[in-house]
Amino acid sequence: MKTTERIIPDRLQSPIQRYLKSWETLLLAVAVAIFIANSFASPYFLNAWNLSDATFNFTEKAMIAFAMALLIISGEIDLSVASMIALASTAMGAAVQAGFGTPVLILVGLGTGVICGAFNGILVTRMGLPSIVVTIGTMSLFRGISYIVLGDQAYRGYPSDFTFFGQGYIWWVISFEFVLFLIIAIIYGIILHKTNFGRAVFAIGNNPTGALFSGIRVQRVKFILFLLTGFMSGIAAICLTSRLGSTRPSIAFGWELEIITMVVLGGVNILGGSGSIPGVVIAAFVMGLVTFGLGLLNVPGIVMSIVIGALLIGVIAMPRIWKMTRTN
Amino acid sequence: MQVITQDQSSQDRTKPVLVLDGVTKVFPGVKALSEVSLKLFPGQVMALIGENGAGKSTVVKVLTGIYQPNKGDILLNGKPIHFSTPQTAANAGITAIHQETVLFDELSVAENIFLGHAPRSNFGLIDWPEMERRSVEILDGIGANIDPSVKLRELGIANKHLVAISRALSIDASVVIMDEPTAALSYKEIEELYELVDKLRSQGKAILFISHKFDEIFHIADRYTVFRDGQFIGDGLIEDVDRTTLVKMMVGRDISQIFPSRDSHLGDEILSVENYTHVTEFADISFSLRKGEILGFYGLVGAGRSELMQALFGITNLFSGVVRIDGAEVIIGSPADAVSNGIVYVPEDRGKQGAIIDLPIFQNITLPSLGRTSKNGFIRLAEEFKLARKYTKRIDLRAASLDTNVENLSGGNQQKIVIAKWLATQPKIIIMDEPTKGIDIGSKAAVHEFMAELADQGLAVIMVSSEIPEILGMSNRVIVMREGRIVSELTDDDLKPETLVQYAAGINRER
Amino acid sequence: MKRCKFTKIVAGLSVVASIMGTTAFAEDTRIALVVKALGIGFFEAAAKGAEEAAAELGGVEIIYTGPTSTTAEGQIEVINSLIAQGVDAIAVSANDPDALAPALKKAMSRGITVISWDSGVAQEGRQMHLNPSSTPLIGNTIIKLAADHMPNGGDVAILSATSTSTNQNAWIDAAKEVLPNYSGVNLVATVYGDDLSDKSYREAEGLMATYPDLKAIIAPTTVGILAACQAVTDAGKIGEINVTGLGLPSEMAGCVDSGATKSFAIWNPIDLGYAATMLAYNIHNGAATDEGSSVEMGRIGSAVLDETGSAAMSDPFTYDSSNVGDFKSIF
Amino acid sequence: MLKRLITSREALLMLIILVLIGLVAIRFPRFITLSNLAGVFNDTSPLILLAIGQMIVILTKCIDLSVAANLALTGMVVAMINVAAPGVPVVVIIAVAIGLGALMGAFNGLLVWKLDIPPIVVTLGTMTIYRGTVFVISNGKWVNSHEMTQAFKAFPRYELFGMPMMSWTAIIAVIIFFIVMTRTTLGRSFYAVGGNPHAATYAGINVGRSQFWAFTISGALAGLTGYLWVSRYAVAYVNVASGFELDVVAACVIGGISIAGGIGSVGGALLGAIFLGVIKNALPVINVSPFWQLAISGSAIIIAVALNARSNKNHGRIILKSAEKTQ
Repeated sequence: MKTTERIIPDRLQSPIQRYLKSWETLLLAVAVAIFIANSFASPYFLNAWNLSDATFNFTEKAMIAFAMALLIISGEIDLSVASMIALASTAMGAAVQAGFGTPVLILVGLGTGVICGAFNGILVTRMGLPSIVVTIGTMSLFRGISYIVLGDQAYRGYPSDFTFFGQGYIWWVISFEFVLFLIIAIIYGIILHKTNFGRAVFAIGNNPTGALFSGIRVQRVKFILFLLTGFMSGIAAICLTSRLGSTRPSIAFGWELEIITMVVLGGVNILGGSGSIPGVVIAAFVMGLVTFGLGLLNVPGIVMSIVIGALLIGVIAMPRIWKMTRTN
Repeated sequence: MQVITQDQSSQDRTKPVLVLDGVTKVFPGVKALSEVSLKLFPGQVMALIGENGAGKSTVVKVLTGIYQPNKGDILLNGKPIHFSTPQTAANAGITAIHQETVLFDELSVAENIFLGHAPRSNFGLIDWPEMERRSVEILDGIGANIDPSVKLRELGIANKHLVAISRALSIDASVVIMDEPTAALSYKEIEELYELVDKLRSQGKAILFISHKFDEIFHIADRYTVFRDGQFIGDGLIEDVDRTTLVKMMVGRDISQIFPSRDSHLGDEILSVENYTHVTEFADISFSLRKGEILGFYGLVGAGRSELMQALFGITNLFSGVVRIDGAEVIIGSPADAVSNGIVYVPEDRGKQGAIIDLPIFQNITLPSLGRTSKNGFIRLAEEFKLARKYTKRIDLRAASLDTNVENLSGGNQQKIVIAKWLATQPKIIIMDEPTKGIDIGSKAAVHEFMAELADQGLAVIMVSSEIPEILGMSNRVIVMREGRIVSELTDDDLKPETLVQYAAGINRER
Repeated sequence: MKRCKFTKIVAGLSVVASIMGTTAFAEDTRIALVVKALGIGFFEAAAKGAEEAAAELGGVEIIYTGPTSTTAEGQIEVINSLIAQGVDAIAVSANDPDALAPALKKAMSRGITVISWDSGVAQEGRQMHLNPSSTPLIGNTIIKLAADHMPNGGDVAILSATSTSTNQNAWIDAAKEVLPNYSGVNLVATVYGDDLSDKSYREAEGLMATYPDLKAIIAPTTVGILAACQAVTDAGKIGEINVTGLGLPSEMAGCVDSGATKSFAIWNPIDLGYAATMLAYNIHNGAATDEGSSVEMGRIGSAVLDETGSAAMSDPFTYDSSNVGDFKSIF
Repeated sequence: MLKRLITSREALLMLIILVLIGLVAIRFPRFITLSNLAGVFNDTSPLILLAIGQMIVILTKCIDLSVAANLALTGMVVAMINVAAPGVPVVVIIAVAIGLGALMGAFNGLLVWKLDIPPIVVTLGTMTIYRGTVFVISNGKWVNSHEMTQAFKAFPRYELFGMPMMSWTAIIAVIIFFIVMTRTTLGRSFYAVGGNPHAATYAGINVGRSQFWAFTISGALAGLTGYLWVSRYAVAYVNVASGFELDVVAACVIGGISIAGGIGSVGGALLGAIFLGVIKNALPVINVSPFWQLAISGSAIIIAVALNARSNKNHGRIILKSAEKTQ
């Protein structure tokens, strides 16, 4: 193979060019538009305290959404996240009844999440079952256990220092939850975009067989992703339980679909292989802004969900329609 | 099956039954076919020849109604016809045995044969008994003894292929297209296929036979047409042409299929495998490999060669037996273990197993070497590009940029990426499974040359191949496998095509 | 590029926020009536009452709102947006007494008057709670309604709303307490229909299958009583099983006509909404909420607060074939 | 032939259901009376109808999460029609329900077919849109029993040969779709599309169009169920059948329908639905707290999918066996 020296350039497009054409930019434009529309629509919108309150509508969901984004990029899905919150919260409630303090509660919450995640992970990676079905099953199972434990009862009486996680403020209007959300966003951004692990996630999502044949421990990576999702559900359970100050089996009901919507809106390909954490962050803000803005106008939640649903289909359909009309 | 009488077909011999005239097919960014012409005559086998990307498969898809041409005419018996769907093509009497096994595992054999044109009973409902009866008829006609009511997934590869052929025959066709029909067949099955082609020819059907293999073409075809880069290059009678001319037409320059000459300086033993056994796939495999050696594995399709290699690479791990590398016993439970022990594997199925085609070139190359380009698990892009640049240069890759997705490359360049990916891990042993399957002649020679170069540098190479010239041209030593076992090990003077085939087919038994 | 845009907006935002943060907007007193879920007849009627009170008071704007399904999280989001709008008072019928408390505490800390009505909130999460009626009285009434029509005693079962409904649970406990006073009345089961028609219907069917000797189903919820009535009618057991409990005359008229329900009780939801609004208005304007203090409820009278800060509005009123026709067009 | 029947998934599931019913009967003999079993079947009818539609969608490698919302919207629309125009005969109401449901299903199908948006995203979106639309058109108000006409409410209850029309509708749907799925080109194309979309294209089947029809059928069945549900329970409101889509998917999974497409049958969907129906009805009867129901059905799904995966497992190539035979 002695041919003339040929230099292949590293890139044709600079990263900046690429960003400008990206999904995130489109989404950011949508977010800004919604922000501006909101500030015109309601006089109460541009208020620091109100905006701070608004973040609570999405921070807990977004924390899970980051782990879910990685899971979906790897080609799997976890529908049991909301049920893991319920079970973790129930476990924490039981710990309170047993007289444990805040540090133990946190361990119990995180531990329950991790155990649930491991259970999903084993079923999917060891037994080779499709994750969508497995987690439809565990979704019923985990919440079902909460119902068996709690029935029509509630756990309450959380220690007063426990309330900090869901109700505390770090500085001025900056809540603990919001700061946690930002830190987690940065951590996940780094994991996905800047580490070997993240690269493996993308490879697996694009072609699991190819990744395996490239020497990546596919099942181990997927198992870790299920663990992470469980862990994040544990964190969300701590925040939510602290914010509500009580545990009922119906806690966080229906969140799984909102979380997946957030992830997909953030530009993560539901079929796996592509997506970004900045996209999910912006999507979280978009959903939070829509909900909060419409809430200020006293629009019922279900009407907001129409907007979110239409947004979900619209932002995915628009580029495709545009492409279709251009090629024709 | 429809039988057309001999005199009827001989009448039409000189008049083409199907003509493509100036057909152009454009995809976004690619002109797959550019004003090509093709004539099919009744009772004759037309070989369509061309390298990968020449447009052969596109022609098949145009003829079977899967693609609609942008320009040009299709004439059936002299009349222009438009195939808007696969259904209209079938109705016009054009049927195809496709390159890929396009069958349905979960459906019954009968349904696989008749899907889309099943016999109907009253109320337009599918008539299952009639469908099974006619399936038996067709299967018997090609000498296949298959129960039409079983699910396809219960059949072996060879029988599946017979079902695919039966499906093509179930349509009362005047034109039969065979798109690389022998690719997945063993020696014996290929012979049977030839008989079938002869039979169809004698029935007066026009046959379009697409193949890479010159032996086949000269054995079976009456005429040839050559495409290159989506353009028509020439056609004529097979008897008027020789191999060199055809190759020249195909690649546009002179290429002799000469394998690189090598001086074999074999080093120490690097790999030894003892009594390697898998529950269902292979048993009692023992062999050794030396540095600088190219060890060929020959056998029929389904002899268990790929399965053995994938077990060595840690994909499957139900085995007993011992593997030693440099004399030390190793346990390989996953590909990751294999790579860290210096064994790498270039798989047969490039698109699915070899490369991750939706990721850019540099990421494919660095994927198994991330441990070296990164720091504490954090990616360092500059290091990655450095590594990718080094190895793409070494394999002489042709690509627009290292950031291009592998998907956009030709088969040959994709294969080069897979090889580069493994070289970057600095392996001791490289296993290549059908390394030149489905890549163009130019790239083929490059891969061969490169393989020789690697061996000369002291790398140990295992090459699985079903192409006898390649096996003979490249290997220092050849192991022949049959039905999951090693039946023979051949060197030097024993390395003759006949011997290989005899061992592989079980005609001559050793051990 | 995009980051720069974002920081600009954030900067601009905080400036605007600091200017606008303390500005009051409305001259009207704005009272939010937060219900368990929108669309339920009972609450629609309560909203009517609230409007009536607003008209009477003048200068009061009613924001009738709530989640679309009976969840605590949904109510919290609604309450957060009400806090953001800086309403003057919130009167809430809670889906969960504890989960709402932190959000409502926050509302109170921002100077919003908070009361609960119908279904209460934990004491620290509100200034007062208005019970539609006294809990023991309701508990007694629902058992009595069943007992009146089973002179020889027999099995009865309770079909409740969600297992977390504060008021339903309290009434059921009260009912159980007075049970010994009704000899022969035997409570065999308590099931939950979650205030969903179909689930309530199935639970009622399950009761009938499990307890063949069942004489009465008591449903202290308007959704449950309707569903149970439908289930009994469909099973052809009118006359055998009497469905009773709490229902709205407009919805129950058919059941009474068919005989599936002999009698049922309810307080006037219009009055309840009216009273809640009056209370919220008066407390917002400085009425005391200590134990024993009395707050005016307009035409209803005045509410006297007990040691838990609760007060009762009125007695439940019983409807049967003789009077249901007169009320079915009202609520 | 007999062997194949006995080892089939459907037969196994049937056996499990019979054992389950038997166990319940030990604790509570009245459970196996004909009238009670008929009642269980009647209760399960909506699930059966929806499971058939979902099965077809899953066969084509898609999923339809919007069925419950479709049901709620259709139910509300027909209920409102009934209130606004009490004179409209039930036949017309049913036709409107099926038509409207099919329209919503077709909308899903079009997005999947023409825009190539993944089905889970499409139906996640339309699920919230359809459900929200119920709120918008009804303004959140309930349509209650007393507002509906007798004729409107009577249809699902009308008894023919001792069984209500609700049950008959499910039975008829099972028969019709059994024929459609085994004996028509459309039915077989669903299997082909899900089993091997690539090959289906070569066999002249338009993959997208088949998926479109699958969604349309699923939608039509959801619409029909919408009317039946609203008239049977005599109430229409926003949250009718909320969360039911997961029960429907669960029924399909338990019934052996492969989420990867191409494998499944009407019988499987029927039995999967009945399995869930029996559990739902049996728990209160044998005095197990209803709070156990969720965990039990969750476990059933996990066990079912594990069993299915086991029976479908690719055993790899058997190369050696033939070698041993020839020796």
